[in-house]
Amino acid sequence: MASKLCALADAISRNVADGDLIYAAGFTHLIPFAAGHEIIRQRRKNLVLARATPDLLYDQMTAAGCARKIIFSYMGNPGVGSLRIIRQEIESGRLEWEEYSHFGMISRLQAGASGLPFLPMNPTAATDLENRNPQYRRVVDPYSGKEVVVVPPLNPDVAIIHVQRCDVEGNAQIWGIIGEQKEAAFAARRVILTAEEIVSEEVIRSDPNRTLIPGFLVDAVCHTPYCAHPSYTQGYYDRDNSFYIAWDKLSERREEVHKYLEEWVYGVPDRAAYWEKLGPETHQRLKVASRLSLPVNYGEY
Amino acid sequence: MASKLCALADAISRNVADGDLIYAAGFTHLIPFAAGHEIIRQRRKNLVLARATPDLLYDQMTAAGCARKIIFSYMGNPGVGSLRIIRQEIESGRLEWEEYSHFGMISRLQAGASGLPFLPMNPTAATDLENRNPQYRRVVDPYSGKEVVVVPPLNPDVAIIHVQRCDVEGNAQIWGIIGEQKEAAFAARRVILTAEEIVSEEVIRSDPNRTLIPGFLVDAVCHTPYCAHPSYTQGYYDRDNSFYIAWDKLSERREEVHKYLEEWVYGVPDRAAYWEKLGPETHQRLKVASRLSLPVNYGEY
Amino acid sequence: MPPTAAELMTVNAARLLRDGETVFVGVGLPNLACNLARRTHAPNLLMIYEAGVVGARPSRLPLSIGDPTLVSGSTLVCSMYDIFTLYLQRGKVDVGFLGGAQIDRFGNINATVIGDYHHPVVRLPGSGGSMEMAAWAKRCYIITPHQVRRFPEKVDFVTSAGFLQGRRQREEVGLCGGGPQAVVTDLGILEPDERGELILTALHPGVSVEQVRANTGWNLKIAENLGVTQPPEDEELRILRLELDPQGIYLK
Amino acid sequence: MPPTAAELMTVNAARLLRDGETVFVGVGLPNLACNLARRTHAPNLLMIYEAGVVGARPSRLPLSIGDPTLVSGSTLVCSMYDIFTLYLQRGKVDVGFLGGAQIDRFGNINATVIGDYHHPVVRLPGSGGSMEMAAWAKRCYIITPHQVRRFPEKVDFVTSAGFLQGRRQREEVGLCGGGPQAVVTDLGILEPDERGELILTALHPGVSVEQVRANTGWNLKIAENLGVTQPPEDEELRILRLELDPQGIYLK
Repeated sequence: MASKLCALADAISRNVADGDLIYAAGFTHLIPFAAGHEIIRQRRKNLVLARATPDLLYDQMTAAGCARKIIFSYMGNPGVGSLRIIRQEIESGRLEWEEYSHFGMISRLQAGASGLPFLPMNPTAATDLENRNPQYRRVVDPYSGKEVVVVPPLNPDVAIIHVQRCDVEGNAQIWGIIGEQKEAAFAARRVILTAEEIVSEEVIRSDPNRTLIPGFLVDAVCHTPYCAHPSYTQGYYDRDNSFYIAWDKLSERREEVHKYLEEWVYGVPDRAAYWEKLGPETHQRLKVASRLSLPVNYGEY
Repeated sequence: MASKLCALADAISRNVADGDLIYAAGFTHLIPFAAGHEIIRQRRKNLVLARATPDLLYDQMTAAGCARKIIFSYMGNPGVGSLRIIRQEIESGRLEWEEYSHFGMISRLQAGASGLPFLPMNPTAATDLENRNPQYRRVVDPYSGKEVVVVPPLNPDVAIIHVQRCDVEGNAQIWGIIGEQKEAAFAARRVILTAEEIVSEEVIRSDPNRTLIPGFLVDAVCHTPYCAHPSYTQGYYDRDNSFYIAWDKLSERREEVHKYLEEWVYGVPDRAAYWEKLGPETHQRLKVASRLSLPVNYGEY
Repeated sequence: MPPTAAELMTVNAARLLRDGETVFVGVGLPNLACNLARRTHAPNLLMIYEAGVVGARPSRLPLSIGDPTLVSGSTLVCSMYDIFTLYLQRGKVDVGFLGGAQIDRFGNINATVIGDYHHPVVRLPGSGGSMEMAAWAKRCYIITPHQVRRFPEKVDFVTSAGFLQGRRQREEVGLCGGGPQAVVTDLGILEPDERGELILTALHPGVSVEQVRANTGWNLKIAENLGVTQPPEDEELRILRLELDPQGIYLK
Repeated sequence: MPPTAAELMTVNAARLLRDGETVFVGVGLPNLACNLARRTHAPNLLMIYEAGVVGARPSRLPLSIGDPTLVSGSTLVCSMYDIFTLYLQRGKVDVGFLGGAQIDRFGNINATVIGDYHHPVVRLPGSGGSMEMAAWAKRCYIITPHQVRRFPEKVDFVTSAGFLQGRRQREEVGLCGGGPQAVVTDLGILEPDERGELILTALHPGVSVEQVRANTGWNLKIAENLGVTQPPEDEELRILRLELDPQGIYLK
């Protein structure tokens, strides 16, 4: 089995180019903050940032000047409020955007992952968004003569996927909220995996139904513990809700945002240093007690 | 939690009516033979039997006179040869049929499970089947102007799904080959579950990512160990390949088939008696040594 | 201590849920309302989250709709594509809770933009899953404080469909969901009439019709049999205050 | 002991596979060919089964394509819908193996019916996954005994597309798969020429051109640089006979 292990900085420099369409996957869970921070450090420009929920990561990347355009379906700070940076950039006309409902966004990824030219959705009667985004089209159902709404495939240049565990080839297992990680990996041209743990092939093969991403899709495997903070990794550490709340305040003023980026992104070489810098109190606060799945029997055949 | 536990005979008599479209799911794995045998014993007629791979079960149900029509994508005795009964009935014009490729068949189920009026597939250039089955249609992709092939939803009256374990409400976990079980359950109007083991809710909740079918879809839960023989249940017992080979010989002559049905279907009251009758040598031959999955940590939150 | 506005809304929303139903839950008050219903009259309420979690039993108050407490001990976790196809579009969701910056006369909701879409005055978060929930959940409920800016005659942008310009218009699209069935506010309850127009059907105790009309952006009709809601019971308030939101994050 | 016809076909098919490729595997000889390649020149060959199994490492010879030995110890198991969309239609499969009752001059395959579709003389199993494999796997290979009834000028029914009536016709459909690249028989190897017509490009040692032509249903063209296949090596035969099919189920 060929090892694809490399440093996250190398994975980004090899696989992410200026102007690329990036999908850093995850619905609240497993958001690959460390990879986004590395993209900021490497000062990538003119990126198209696609994600159902841009979350703080794309707010930060937009503040750092990486983004030309954003593709999304819910642009909020989940449970807190709005994403102030992206919102200001859109309101001021400095940032392009392309918008869907969650289902439209996820259908685009599923079409991209499936090699299909479009996927249908039933009409919702809410046509304002459809009328303003020419990517939405209509197709006549040949059985009933009624119309369905369709969206085209989304095929990112790069998908970045954080996982709980994978082997060195990139066969990856995820549990907890699995959002759109599998679809993003299959839709993308290149795939960067970050992982809490690199495990032996035998661990993966002990439970093949748990594997969502096959290694042959993967270009780089980066061992990156705590990659997702302030998002979380189910079973590994908790979501740092207080950071999400603090960002709402902090991001009211651009100087504060740039100070944050200086200190926590440009000012640290990598995720290990970032985590170290967060300090023992935060480490303690985000610790999680164990709750294990019961095994299943595959049988020796 | 409301218990839906009942005897398989009751589940069939309440949920399967003459003329129904039945989807007894499973790709080689988990084929619910016990449920099919119960349908034979209750002498249901004019059924439409749908399944990607009819397997021996639909051969037997056809021989017993339950079937009016068959919907399929591969009508063989897997690894052995043809399904002699269904083949003869088709060749003699006594059985209606409707045919797809695997992808077409599975897309019909997926459309049915999704509430969609159709799903697209890329053209394959092999148009002979498409031209002979009017359920296949074409739709113009509004982005490229090229055509895609589409199929309509398949919504069975009853899906019968065999699972390794579920709770009394029908929250069900399956591992090994998962074929089209989830899609069949969501597509169907009524769902009968048969299970090797009925487990506590806590077992299911220890590993929610393993659950494929939510209990609220399910109408009846039948504790039916060895339901799948001569098919198999991963981790519970092996596939009885020698029976599949023997059927090929046996099914050459209708008298032999009727003798088989008399002895092994009409002649036994239920699956427990059938399994008992198979005897200790067969039990021993199909035993499987244990090979457990390694646990994952969900964390206490 | 008398109920706060949030408690009043939560209790009244909880009472709209029936035992055994499947509910598409959002964070905040809908989450509290569902958990309150589960502990009172609807122990078999099945909670579904758009993040892909079914049968959640959160042991703490989730800040976000994707909190890990929703997963641990839940019944089933699936992908977002599955949630939107197999559950929502297939018509397997009985109740959905909606929110937004504006709700209009016909129950249409704006969660997208104030002003022109291409030149926004205020850019809001957008649809998320609400476009589909409003279309396909069998019944939808809206929980929102009653303020005139939140209840314009016509929303700037229809993020999710109520009855459009009237019930018939919604029916023509052939949606499997029945549309908004009630708006629960801190003043009372609005429900659609036979034309799909939201009218005042109940007041909370001590609230006047004039108060409600003053806080509504259109000429609000009053139901002939205008009712008064039952005040929250002690047991409902006890569960909310002591068990579900002891720190008063959402209810104060 | 000299190689049997089945061994000859299996060894020659195995040699067509390259290390690191993804192969859509059927049971029988294709399964043996893939496992032989994995133990010789292609240790990183990734075996995918239409049942939804990726990275299988069968420890016994599976009778069916859905045998439990394919699952235990494999890398990944997914649904059939995923296999056909995410893997096959998305163009992630390098090689597919096909079989059928008839293969014609342009590599079209019939696995459906002899005679009229609606009034079949012989009803065959049908497509299964072969319609899509033939369209979307980058390269396809066919392993079949060389008999005149199996090689008609034109198949009764095109279950899976080769080059239709010629390469251009296939290209017009815009498939992501390149079509049949070789037919490995017990007499030699056929490959498509620039028009997509199958021509004889190699003979197995000791076989004559006349033998092949006598067993082919059309006027078979012979490649200018007609070759002779390398005879199976002792090591290849040893692996097949002692490790992969010790009971000679498929190879005798």
